[in-house]
Amino acid sequence: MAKELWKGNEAIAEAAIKAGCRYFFGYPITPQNEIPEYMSLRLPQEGGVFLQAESEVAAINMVYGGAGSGARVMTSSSSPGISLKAEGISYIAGAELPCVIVNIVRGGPGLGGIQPAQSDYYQATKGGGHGDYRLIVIAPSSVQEAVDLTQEAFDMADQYRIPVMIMGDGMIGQMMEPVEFKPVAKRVLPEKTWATTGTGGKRKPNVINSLFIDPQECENHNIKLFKKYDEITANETRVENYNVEGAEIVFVAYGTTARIVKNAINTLAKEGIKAGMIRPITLWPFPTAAVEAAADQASVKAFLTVEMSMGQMIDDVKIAANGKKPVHFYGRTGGMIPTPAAIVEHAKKVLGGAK
Amino acid sequence: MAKELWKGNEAIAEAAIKAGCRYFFGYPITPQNEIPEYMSLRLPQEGGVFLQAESEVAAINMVYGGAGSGARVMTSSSSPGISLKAEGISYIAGAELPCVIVNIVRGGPGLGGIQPAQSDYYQATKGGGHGDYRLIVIAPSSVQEAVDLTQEAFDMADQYRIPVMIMGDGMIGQMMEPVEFKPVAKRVLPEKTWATTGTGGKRKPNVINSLFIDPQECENHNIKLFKKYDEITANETRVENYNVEGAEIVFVAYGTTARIVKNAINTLAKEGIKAGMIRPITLWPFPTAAVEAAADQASVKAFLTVEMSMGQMIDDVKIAANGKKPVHFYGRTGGMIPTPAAIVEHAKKVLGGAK
Amino acid sequence: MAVVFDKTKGLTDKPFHYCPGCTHGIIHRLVAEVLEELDLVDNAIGVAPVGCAVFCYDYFNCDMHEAAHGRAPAVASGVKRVHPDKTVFTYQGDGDLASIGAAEIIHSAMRGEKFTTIFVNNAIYGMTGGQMAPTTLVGQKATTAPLGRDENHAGMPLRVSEMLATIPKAVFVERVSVHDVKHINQAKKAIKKAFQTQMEGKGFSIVEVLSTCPTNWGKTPVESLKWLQENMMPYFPLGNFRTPEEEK
Amino acid sequence: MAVVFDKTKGLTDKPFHYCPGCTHGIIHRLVAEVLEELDLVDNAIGVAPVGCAVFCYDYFNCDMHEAAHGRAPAVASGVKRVHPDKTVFTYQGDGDLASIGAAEIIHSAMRGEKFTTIFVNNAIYGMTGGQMAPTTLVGQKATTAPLGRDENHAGMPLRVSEMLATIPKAVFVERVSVHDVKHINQAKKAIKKAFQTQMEGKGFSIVEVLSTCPTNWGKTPVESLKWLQENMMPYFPLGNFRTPEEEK
Amino acid sequence: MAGRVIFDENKCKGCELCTTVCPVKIVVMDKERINVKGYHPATVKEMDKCTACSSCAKICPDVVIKVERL
Amino acid sequence: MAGRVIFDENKCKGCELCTTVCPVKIVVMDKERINVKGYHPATVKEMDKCTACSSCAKICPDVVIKVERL
Amino acid sequence: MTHEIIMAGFGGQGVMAMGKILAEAALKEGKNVSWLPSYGPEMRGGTANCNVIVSDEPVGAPVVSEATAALILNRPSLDKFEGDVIPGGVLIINSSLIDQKASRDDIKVYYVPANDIANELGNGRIANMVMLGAYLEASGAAKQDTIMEIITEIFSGKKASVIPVNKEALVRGAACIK
Amino acid sequence: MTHEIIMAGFGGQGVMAMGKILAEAALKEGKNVSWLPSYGPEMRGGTANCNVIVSDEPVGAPVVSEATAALILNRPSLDKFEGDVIPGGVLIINSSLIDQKASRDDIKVYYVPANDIANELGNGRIANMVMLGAYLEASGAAKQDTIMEIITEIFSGKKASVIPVNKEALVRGAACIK
Ligand SMILES: Cc1ncc(C[n+]2csc(CCOP(=O)(O)OP(=O)(O)O)c2C)c(N)n1
Ligand SMILES: Cc1ncc(C[n+]2csc(CCOP(=O)(O)OP(=O)(O)O)c2C)c(N)n1
Ligand code: SF4
Ligand code: SF4
Ligand code: SF4
Ligand code: SF4
Ligand code: SF4
Ligand code: SF4
Ligand SMILES: [Mg+2]
Ligand SMILES: [Mg+2]
Repeated sequence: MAKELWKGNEAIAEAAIKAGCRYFFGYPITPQNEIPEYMSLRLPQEGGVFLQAESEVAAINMVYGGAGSGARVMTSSSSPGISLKAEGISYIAGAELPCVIVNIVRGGPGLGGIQPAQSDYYQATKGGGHGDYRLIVIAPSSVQEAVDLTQEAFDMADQYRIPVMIMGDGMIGQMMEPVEFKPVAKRVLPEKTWATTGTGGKRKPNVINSLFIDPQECENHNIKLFKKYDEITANETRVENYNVEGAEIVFVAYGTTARIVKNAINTLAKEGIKAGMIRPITLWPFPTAAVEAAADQASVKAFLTVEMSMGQMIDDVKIAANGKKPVHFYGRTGGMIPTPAAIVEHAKKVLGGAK
Repeated sequence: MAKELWKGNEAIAEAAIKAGCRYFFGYPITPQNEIPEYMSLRLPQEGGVFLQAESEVAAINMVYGGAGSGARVMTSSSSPGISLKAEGISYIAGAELPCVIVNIVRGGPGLGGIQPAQSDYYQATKGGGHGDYRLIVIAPSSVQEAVDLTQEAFDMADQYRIPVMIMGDGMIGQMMEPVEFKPVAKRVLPEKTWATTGTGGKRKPNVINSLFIDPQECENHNIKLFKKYDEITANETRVENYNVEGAEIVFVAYGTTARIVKNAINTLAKEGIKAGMIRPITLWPFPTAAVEAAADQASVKAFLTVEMSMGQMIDDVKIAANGKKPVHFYGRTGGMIPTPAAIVEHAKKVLGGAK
Repeated sequence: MAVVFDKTKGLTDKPFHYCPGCTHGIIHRLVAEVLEELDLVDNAIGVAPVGCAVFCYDYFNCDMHEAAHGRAPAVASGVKRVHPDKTVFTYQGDGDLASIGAAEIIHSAMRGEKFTTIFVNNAIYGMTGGQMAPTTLVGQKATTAPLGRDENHAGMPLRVSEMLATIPKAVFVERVSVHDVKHINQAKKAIKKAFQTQMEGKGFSIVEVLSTCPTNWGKTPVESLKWLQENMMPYFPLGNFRTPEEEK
Repeated sequence: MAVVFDKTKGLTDKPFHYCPGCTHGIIHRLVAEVLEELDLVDNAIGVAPVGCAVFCYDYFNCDMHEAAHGRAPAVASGVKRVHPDKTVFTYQGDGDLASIGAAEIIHSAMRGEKFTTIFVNNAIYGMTGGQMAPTTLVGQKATTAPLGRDENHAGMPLRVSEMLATIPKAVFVERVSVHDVKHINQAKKAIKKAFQTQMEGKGFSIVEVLSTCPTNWGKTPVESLKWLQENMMPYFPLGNFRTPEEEK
Repeated sequence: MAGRVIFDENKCKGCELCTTVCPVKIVVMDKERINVKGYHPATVKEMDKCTACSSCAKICPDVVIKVERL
Repeated sequence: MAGRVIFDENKCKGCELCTTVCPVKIVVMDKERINVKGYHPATVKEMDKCTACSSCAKICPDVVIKVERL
Repeated sequence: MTHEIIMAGFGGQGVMAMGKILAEAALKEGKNVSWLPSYGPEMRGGTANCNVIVSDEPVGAPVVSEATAALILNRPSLDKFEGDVIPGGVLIINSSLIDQKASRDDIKVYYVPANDIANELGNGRIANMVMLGAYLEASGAAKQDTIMEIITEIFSGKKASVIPVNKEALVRGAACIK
Repeated sequence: MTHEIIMAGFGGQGVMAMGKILAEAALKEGKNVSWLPSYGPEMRGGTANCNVIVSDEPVGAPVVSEATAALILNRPSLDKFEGDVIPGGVLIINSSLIDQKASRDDIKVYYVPANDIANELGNGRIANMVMLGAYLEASGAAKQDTIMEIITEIFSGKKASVIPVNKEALVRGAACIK
């Protein structure tokens, strides 16, 4: 199939449909409106259901109902809307329901702005909601990658009974790029014997639930969840290493920012400075090992984390670097987008200082 | 004044009233119901208003309205309710409104349980809501401290125009301890010239707002917020060091857990093992310097973070320890409470392994 | 010898956790009996609230979801859209449905979601210990209205059935009570009608059941039935507000 | 020479950002004129929604809050409880008020909060680009209802005024339109009455104003006025639903 | 129309609701005994008067009572 | 009752609403000119016919029009 | 000296009040104290329990996992808490409602027919005070007189008539310890 | 070779469509491309702009901060974007609506009376195609023929009648570059 130009949001929606998603529950918010709009047209054509919820709170709870009923379900929103879903996401994680949640991040806090940002990293990876739980958080840096990973996200969700978040900034959602829809590698997926489909008189009732009133049971449930999280960390951590070998400075950046950093790396190369990048593709599980390896690499003098935020992922970089190499930060926020030139300049400053 | 036995929740409510809080907006949830209940009786007696909101979402937005109008305002909830407030808290942080939010944490995720927990550390300190923002997060470990810090919280909130969260576990809320209400040190507080009180025809309209549609303005606003956060970090970080000097092992624990750890430290002392504890009183700003100092201390072989969670504060401990000393973890979660004996045992294991 | 009354197969064997004399138990039984009588137990998917009835997922003998507080209608919408051929119901208290979940119930009604809601109005937050509900009567004491609900401060109780009856796709709306055997029989009829309405695909159906909370009302179970009749019924008049027949 | 019409001091000098012919501007002016005529500008605290009117905090010449989407009534409740002597109002769209904020408006009404709500019903989500609102008419196209709203899928439009009129403390409820000068005059009268009701401390007051969205309706401004009259008015009949007089 | 009622006694919570609806007033609380839950259970003293009307069973919130027609 | 209307022309968005309500039909769009916003502004051609009825001003969503009675 | 006490019974048996009274009295005697209730849905008609700590030192953890004493008012609580008493600790069993015997022999066990005594005294609701009286005698955690001061404060005014019977309950309870 | 283009004008001037057509054409020619719109409330009646990148290399950042070319259809956009063009870059100004001149002399500036030409061609809405024609001529970012293939695809079926006038617009625009 020839590549076609697709807008990020619509490509994500189509990818979901290709992955067998047949139910979408959402509420409009810029800059992700093309997802529900596309779904409202396409899902009925595929025998699925698009339902506009009365709010993000309702939407995520519809997802709970739909996912608990055994279907492949998706919702999407942007930052303030994701905040409203926090309780529901915690419930979904607690009840171990598979689903895909898209966050096309915009500037914050509060109403903030509607331009691209990455300031929801904390919210996505450390739990916007209460309690001990994790989502798989995937941060594509191109529309093609968004398409590939959205398709895989549904499989991951089903394999581990976990909500998967696709996190992109406004650029990923709004830009058009060439895309090819490719089938994803088949996984062996467990049957959804736990789903509520009516007992049919053939089995005991299934209950979708996150309540464990006995604290020992509640703890056991948490421990079970974390065993699963360990397994996911072992199996599903994704990272792109770009020119890390021999690099003096290693950038850590994800999503669209990583593309801007690549431009900066090329400029630095022209000036004779060897720079590389670790691009986390999964923000959770975070590619700790990749950062550790780079920290142990003799050529590396420093890390420079670049984010469209005031500095959030840098925490995970620091934990992984574990004091072996200094970790610096450059960021723009509130919808401002870093330029390659500014990144180059900051890298030089770091290297000057790192000597 | 002689000490009187007070239940934690009621003591927090009375402390708020003593601090001049006259408006409370909340919604019932275990284990913090005594706060709204107490307020519903006491506030009208003080000429204030208790209003039961239709939901946590409404409650936090009432707080937004009340705080923006210049009043001292409080709300309280427990874990799932705090998740629902995430959007509103982000708005309040963005609009720089002073208020006090109490979270009496219970086990999670989802509906979880109602027994004491500390698994909302991430949510409180890394932003449950979207965007770049911070709350001051205070974690008292006794009812007396809850009373003292609640009173001060209102001053902090007003001084910096920031929401302050009092985070306690179910034990802090439910237990009774002797309490003395003492006046807090007076701070010079700025006048609330920004509040909406009606212009009276005497000034330009005031607008309470977190929207900055121009990304450069939105970024500037974020930078302004973070300058403030730096100032708070410099001025308001609180920590208790207990027996850290000469300690072989340094525990890091907060809230009720810290009291359990103290028991363990005493037991260890009897067995000839020198153990100390860093007890963060402010979870944000986190007492990084205290951990750094301990990491630099020759006697210290390891840190052992003890939490009623699967391990959340440990991230901040690791960042502060910066690889200088290993950071270990012991936790119970879901409403289970660690015993001193288990902590002692774990500490010995760590020291065995740390040699 | 004939058994004229026995526990329905719509219920599991697990004993209820409710306080002595709490009429939640009666309402559970009626719902379960209706499911059995309509042969829907194997086909049903219920949604439990957060409230005293939170554990009803252990009592109804069918597939169940435990929803977040107030969100049962959203959860049920998700379930029903995935399984349009199944029987879906929510069981919700007045704090759950009329307070935190007001938007969800209204919008499920607006969309004409084809599920049935059993709305247990006991004029109080039972589970959390007797706080004021939107349905708490004027003058009635609650732990967050220690001097009784003051209409100038907290307004007047919300009449949910009357409100929902303004919504076109809320095709079956009836308020019933369970304070005596006659009313229990009527309540069961309404619940049956509601489920039938759902199965005929006509739209959203709801039965509001006036119920007691002896514990938080501070009354004996027997006194509570009387209090319900004398105080709740005048403000929350029983009756049918919408029925699909009138649509024709 | 006498000035018979000039910009009210209730508005600032900032030009509106609305699309050409969008009647949000008319409604703004009416509210501002009423504030001026009742001498309330210096005394008023308004609450802006999230929706096309988000920037109305820059237009109304009084203290303002920008509320989270749908939560203006909660914010206004907070403001009014702190300043019971001030004039408080919310200005909200139909997505804001009738969809995400349904619980907040109902409960403010239930509590009888003494503020005034200006509810701009344009049957669409304007700001986000024309998605379906709870008030979108059956058959009307929207970006999330590309074939038109299907009542079997998405139900029928919510009649907010009729619904709120079932709530005792919603003491003033009226639906008006601004599609011609006569109706604009009537709309202003209703808005004035609503603010007077508030100032007399009688309870919650709301004016639902039918409004256009030429951009997302895909019509010229002039066509839009006609479409409003011919399509919206039959389903959303104008009139007063509650007025404090009837209380006596 | 003689009937018989059977109490699943350990499920009884002693709420007394059943005692208020029996048309022949034969359902009473057994103040002598305490069941495993700690309550005085309901019982029937003169079973032969029972009409099998099921009223007691219908109002019992805990599904304690089974009714048979003899 | 002669009147005069004054347009704050650069605020006009060319929506044409004012042209539909003038009882004497003197409000028209000026297709010749474009204002700073990029719109053809509304204008009045035969001002002497104006009755100062304010209809145009009342329907104008952008508060462009001021009306005077002469 | 540190007393770490578990008190447990059915909701409505006055377990919580008993714990609070002890804590209040110990506070009055200048001790460090804490009182921690169990909470949750089981409170309504189910079981209820609380932890009280009375100590010369500042109180560490308010949770009692190694109890110096347990006051057990109903059967389910015996099963639940017997194991939490430290060797040499005190276990007081309300023998009016619990026919079972303690299974341990490394602790001091007392059987107090608290409900029977309370009924004898004409007030079924003061079984808790009988238990408390026994505990005070067995442990010395607070003085009976201080307890009576607290009770007198609580029942000041109209309810003062019940003060004497509380005193009697304490005395009768104490008499069960020998 | 990498073309980084800013296109800007009023909403309704077809700025977004122009960008997409260029991107589609370049993709067809085997280039790497990206198209990034501005978005937000200002789209409705306000200004609209997009960034297009056409490159032989994989596209890095989709944002254009250092433009090789800017196509400016209205006055406010000139003020906003003139400074973003790199020295030696191309600035094409719609002189029908913009009477102002460019202020820089280190770039190649072309004045194209796009609306006038479009009106001459009898279709006021194809001013964007006139601008695009000019740009293609000035930059070679894509071939006119490929652009016409895309336009033909877009206007297949009922609207096919407008294809020829689009072609003319491209040609007339190209003619403005000399
Ligand atoms: C988000 C959230 N808020 C609050 C609570 C606490 N809560 C549990 S049940 C309940 C109210 C129950 O009242 P109602 O719905 O009337 O049911 P009832 O117990 O009276 O049957 C509340 C507020 C919660 N669990 N989650
Ligand atoms: C929590 C949240 N959800 C969604 C949005 C996106 N949003 C902004 S305005 C709006 C709807 C506006 O429609 P309406 O209230 O009808 O106002 P109108 O623009 O039509 O005047 C939405 C969904 C948001 N800003 N915040
Ligand atoms: S608290 Fe009230 S509603 Fe809940 S089980 Fe007890 S009596 Fe029933
Ligand atoms: S989008 Fe619609 S409602 Fe919003 S300003 Fe434009 S015309 Fe008005
Ligand atoms: S079945 Fe009827 S007659 Fe028999 S005991 Fe029950 S209520 Fe009485
Ligand atoms: S109604 Fe049921 S639970 Fe209540 S006393 Fe009678 S048998 Fe027992
Ligand atoms: S004031 Fe009346 S008559 Fe004069 S121009 Fe306006 S509408 Fe026409
Ligand atoms: S109504 Fe106002 S904005 Fe519209 S054309 Fe007339 S003057 Fe211009
Ligand atoms: Mg209730
Ligand atoms: Mg609208």
